[in-house]
Amino acid sequence: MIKFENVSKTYDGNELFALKNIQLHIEKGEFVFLVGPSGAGKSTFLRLILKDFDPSDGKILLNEINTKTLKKAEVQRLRRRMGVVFQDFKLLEGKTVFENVAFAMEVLRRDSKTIRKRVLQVLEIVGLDGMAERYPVAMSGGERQRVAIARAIINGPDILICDEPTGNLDPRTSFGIMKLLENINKFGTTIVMATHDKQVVDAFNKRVIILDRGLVKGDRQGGYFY
Amino acid sequence: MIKFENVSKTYDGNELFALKNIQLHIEKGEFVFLVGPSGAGKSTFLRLILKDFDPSDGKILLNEINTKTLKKAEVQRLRRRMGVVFQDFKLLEGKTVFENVAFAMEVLRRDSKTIRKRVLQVLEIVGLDGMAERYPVAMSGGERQRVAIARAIINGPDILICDEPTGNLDPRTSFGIMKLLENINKFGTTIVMATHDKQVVDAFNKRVIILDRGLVKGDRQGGYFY
Amino acid sequence: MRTFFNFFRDAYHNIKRNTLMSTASIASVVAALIIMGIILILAINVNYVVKQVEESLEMKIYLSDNIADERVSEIGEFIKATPHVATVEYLSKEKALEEFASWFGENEDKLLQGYAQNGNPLPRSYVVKVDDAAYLENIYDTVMAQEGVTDVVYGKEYVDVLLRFNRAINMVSFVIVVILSLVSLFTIYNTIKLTIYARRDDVEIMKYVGASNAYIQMPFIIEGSVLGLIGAGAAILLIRGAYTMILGMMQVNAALPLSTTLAPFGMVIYQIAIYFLIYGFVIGAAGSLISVSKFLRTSR
Amino acid sequence: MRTFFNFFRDAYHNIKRNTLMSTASIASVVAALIIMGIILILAINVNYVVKQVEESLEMKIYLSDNIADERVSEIGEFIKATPHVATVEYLSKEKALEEFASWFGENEDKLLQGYAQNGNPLPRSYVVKVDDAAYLENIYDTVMAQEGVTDVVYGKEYVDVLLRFNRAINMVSFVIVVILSLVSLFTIYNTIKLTIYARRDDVEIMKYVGASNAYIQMPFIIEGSVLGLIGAGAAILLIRGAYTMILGMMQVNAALPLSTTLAPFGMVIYQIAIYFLIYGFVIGAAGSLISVSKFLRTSR
Ligand SMILES: Nc1ncnc2c1ncn2[C@@H]1O[C@H](COP(=O)(O)OP(=O)(O)OP(=O)(O)O)[C@@H](O)[C@H]1O
Ligand SMILES: Nc1ncnc2c1ncn2[C@@H]1O[C@H](COP(=O)(O)OP(=O)(O)OP(=O)(O)O)[C@@H](O)[C@H]1O
Ligand SMILES: [Mg+2]
Ligand SMILES: [Mg+2]
Repeated sequence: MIKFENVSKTYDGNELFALKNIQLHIEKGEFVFLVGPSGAGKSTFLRLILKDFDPSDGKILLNEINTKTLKKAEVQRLRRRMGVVFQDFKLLEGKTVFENVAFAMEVLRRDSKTIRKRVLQVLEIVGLDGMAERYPVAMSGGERQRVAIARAIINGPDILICDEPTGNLDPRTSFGIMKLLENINKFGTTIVMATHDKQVVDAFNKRVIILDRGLVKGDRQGGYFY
Repeated sequence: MIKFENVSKTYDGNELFALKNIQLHIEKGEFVFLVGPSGAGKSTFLRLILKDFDPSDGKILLNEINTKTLKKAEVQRLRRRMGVVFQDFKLLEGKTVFENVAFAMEVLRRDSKTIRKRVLQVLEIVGLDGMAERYPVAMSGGERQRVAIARAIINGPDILICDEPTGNLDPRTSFGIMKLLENINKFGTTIVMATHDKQVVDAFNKRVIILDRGLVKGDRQGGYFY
Repeated sequence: MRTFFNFFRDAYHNIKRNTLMSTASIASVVAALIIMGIILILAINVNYVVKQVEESLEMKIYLSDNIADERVSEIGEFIKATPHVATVEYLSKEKALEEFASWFGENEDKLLQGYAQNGNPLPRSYVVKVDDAAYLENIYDTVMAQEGVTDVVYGKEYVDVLLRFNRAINMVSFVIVVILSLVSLFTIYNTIKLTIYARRDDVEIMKYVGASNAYIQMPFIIEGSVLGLIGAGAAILLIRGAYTMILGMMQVNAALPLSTTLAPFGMVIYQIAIYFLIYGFVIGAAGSLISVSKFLRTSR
Repeated sequence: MRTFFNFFRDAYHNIKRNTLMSTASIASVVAALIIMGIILILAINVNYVVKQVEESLEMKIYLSDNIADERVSEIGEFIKATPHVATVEYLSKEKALEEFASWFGENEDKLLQGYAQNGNPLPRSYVVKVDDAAYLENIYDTVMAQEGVTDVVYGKEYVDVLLRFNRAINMVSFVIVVILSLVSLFTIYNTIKLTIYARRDDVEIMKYVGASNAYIQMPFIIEGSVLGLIGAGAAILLIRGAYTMILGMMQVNAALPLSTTLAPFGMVIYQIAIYFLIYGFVIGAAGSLISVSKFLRTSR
């Protein structure tokens, strides 16, 4: 489903490789942890899948389609089938929690009754019941992170990309969220998740890709070995 | 040094208590972990020390002075003797890493040669050597977090307040940063640090204050018991 | 289905939430329209005054004493038939003398006496008014060519200065209108750009969720046009107020002949109002569309 | 020690980095100054033209035929001594008749003949020019009271209209200047507010580090004044360009008498320039100071 073919990425004004010659294949329905030290290239890896930018070299195939060749409208359609939790959350500060989550569904042109029902459901699942009308500024770090998670999962995406989705959560809440993601994964969603959380990686026996300074340093089953 | 006397805090538009009747004393030179679930009131606790806002009820004494009575200029002087790492980093996006760290020293009117030397030193300590001229947007999550840490410690503050300073760092880097903080603490800086990182709390045998829904649920030595 | 209602609700909320941004946008529309309104009203007023002056201009056509009365009427008919001639009045020798003599106070009798003995030296004439001073020279040429016409007098220098003045005013105000329009447009465009810049994160996030360009642009465009309309409304009220105030001041200061020339605008303001609303709407919508589209193109 | 140099370096970097914000601020200063510049130049030009018209006005003072020549010179001296009288010219009976007769084409001889027999009916007169049309009425009253003066003629209606017109123009342009100045000030203030709003995070962060208000304000103030100066410079160049262009257009279109009345501003522009630079500096610095101080007060 997600194929990295000899992918390299360098940023403007930074001669170092954020990623270098990555050769990888993530199957449909897989749950993959992406681990590695700070600055290893994890976020870069995820943003490439999202086509936030194109690789400097090599190509990325999503369902055998080179993402580089996608037109604007196709990128939009692709993203509607993806859910993303960003490392810095990226919430709309001017909208309430409800609106923040709802607008991901509005983009799919769902009717407002369905939207209302589903949003409240999902907010409850991530433990934010009763906070629908709050604005992001009026929330704690972990609460904001959960809004981002709710938005990412609400459309039942084909691919779920999570960048440190539990970085601001206590172990118990983290565990709950991980269970939720595992469940979503069981219903067919492919999940790629960058994390530093040793406890989480150790507890869920999944494929672990280890990045270090832009290189794949390991790719095996279970355990935070970095 | 830091005394909470029956402190309560509610936010506008939120009838729940973020903190309720907190009674606490943190001695000079202590190293305190603040743990608890998401939304427990940890960030609120830290922001009260910083006099980001005043308590709704009760009072906070810093060196026996009620922070509520402080005048603007006194608050400024107080903050210059404090270092803060925010949960969302709060870096100046328009300034380079160097400038971000340097300006905390400029506020103290140090001469530019001293500033230059010291900033580069501190950046090396947090593992960001060679990134001085980068802008925050061009950095990974963990790298930004370390800029924030560098800025917080550069003036050798009396009090160091850290809100999840290792949330975006891999275990190894986290450990390095924790060692650094422990060192700073040994030279007399009082440290109050909110964290979710069980590994960290368990590894460093410090006083642990457990918050839950605005209440102190525990206050003991060592271990992430929440 | 996301309905238009939602977009409007969002626009309403956004305007309320971003008071600063909204005021700034409205302010720049108001500023632009006030400037244009003032220039418009001034230009119309100046043209109005100039027109009045033009219409009061007289041309005198002196006739030879040696032509028959038939020829005199013939020339009268000819003048009447000349284009742009508004009114024609005949002045007989006697009438001319009377008028002329009345200029001299104590010497009037002496003067009339002189003429009674020597014959009236004043010629017959036609007094002509035109509807457009620009044609005076043409008329001069045609009439002068008529047999029996000895002289045509119309204060050529005065008319020339007036026409040039008029042309200069038109040109200067045209240049000013163009410059100020550009200035105001630029200001509005800048303000909208700033407000969208301040919300660039919103746009970015929407793109990440796969929102179509139309979906992203729509709220900005609606918001822009609503702000533009509000600005236009405010400008209309302000201009009306200022206009009324100026009229009031003029009536207090003196019974000016000018105050009457301003009056008809009590009506014109309603015509201006419609253009203003259209302008506000278009500039708001188009400004937002251009800014946000540009932003969409340049960002990923 | 943080030196002033650092502040300027920061201002320079900020201006370069925030191109959008900087352009917007500069643009609104330019807009304001262009508007004021145009109004200023227009007002000065109108006054200039009105002055010229006023100075060309003539007042005729007719003298009785029954007074001695000594009295005539006496009156002449008196007129010369009257305030605001610029020039006085004596017109003898013969000269008056000559001038008068020259108005009649083919009947000139007949006319002169008539007078030769009946005595010259035209009175002696003084032709007076004044330096300010507003005093014509005063002068009329004083001179009219002199013995031997039969009549004083100066186109009262014409002068009245002119004076009222002048007063109206002054009043209208004063109102317009006030309105437009407020509009421009508001725009500039808004723009600066927007740019500071866009950097509110910076201010917040600086406060967390314990920066003093002065430290926080300084870069904004320096930046604001630099932007104001740049804007003023741009406005000066633009107005000079436009002015030159208009002069050029006028010379192409026709040898206008007006183009000469515009000329002196080639000099005046340098005076305007100084005021503009001061204005840009002050408005930029003060606008920034007010906005950022307000922001500092309202935020924690
Ligand atoms: N926009 C950019 N311009 C230049 N360099 C960049 C940019 N973004 C990231 N980098 C660099 O690329 C490298 C990889 O960054 P990336 O964000 O992928 O790391 P990461 O694995 O997500 O780290 P973390 O765990 O700290 O979030 C880092 O060294 C970073 O400094
Ligand atoms: N500005 C605000 N307005 C209203 N409620 C707020 C505001 N800030 C925080 N809260 C609420 O106060 C409670 C405590 O927030 P706080 O940020 O202190 O939690 P925290 O312990 O830091 O959580 P986390 O670990 O998720 O960062 C939360 O329930 C939060 O929703
Ligand atoms: Mg990252
Ligand atoms: Mg927190």
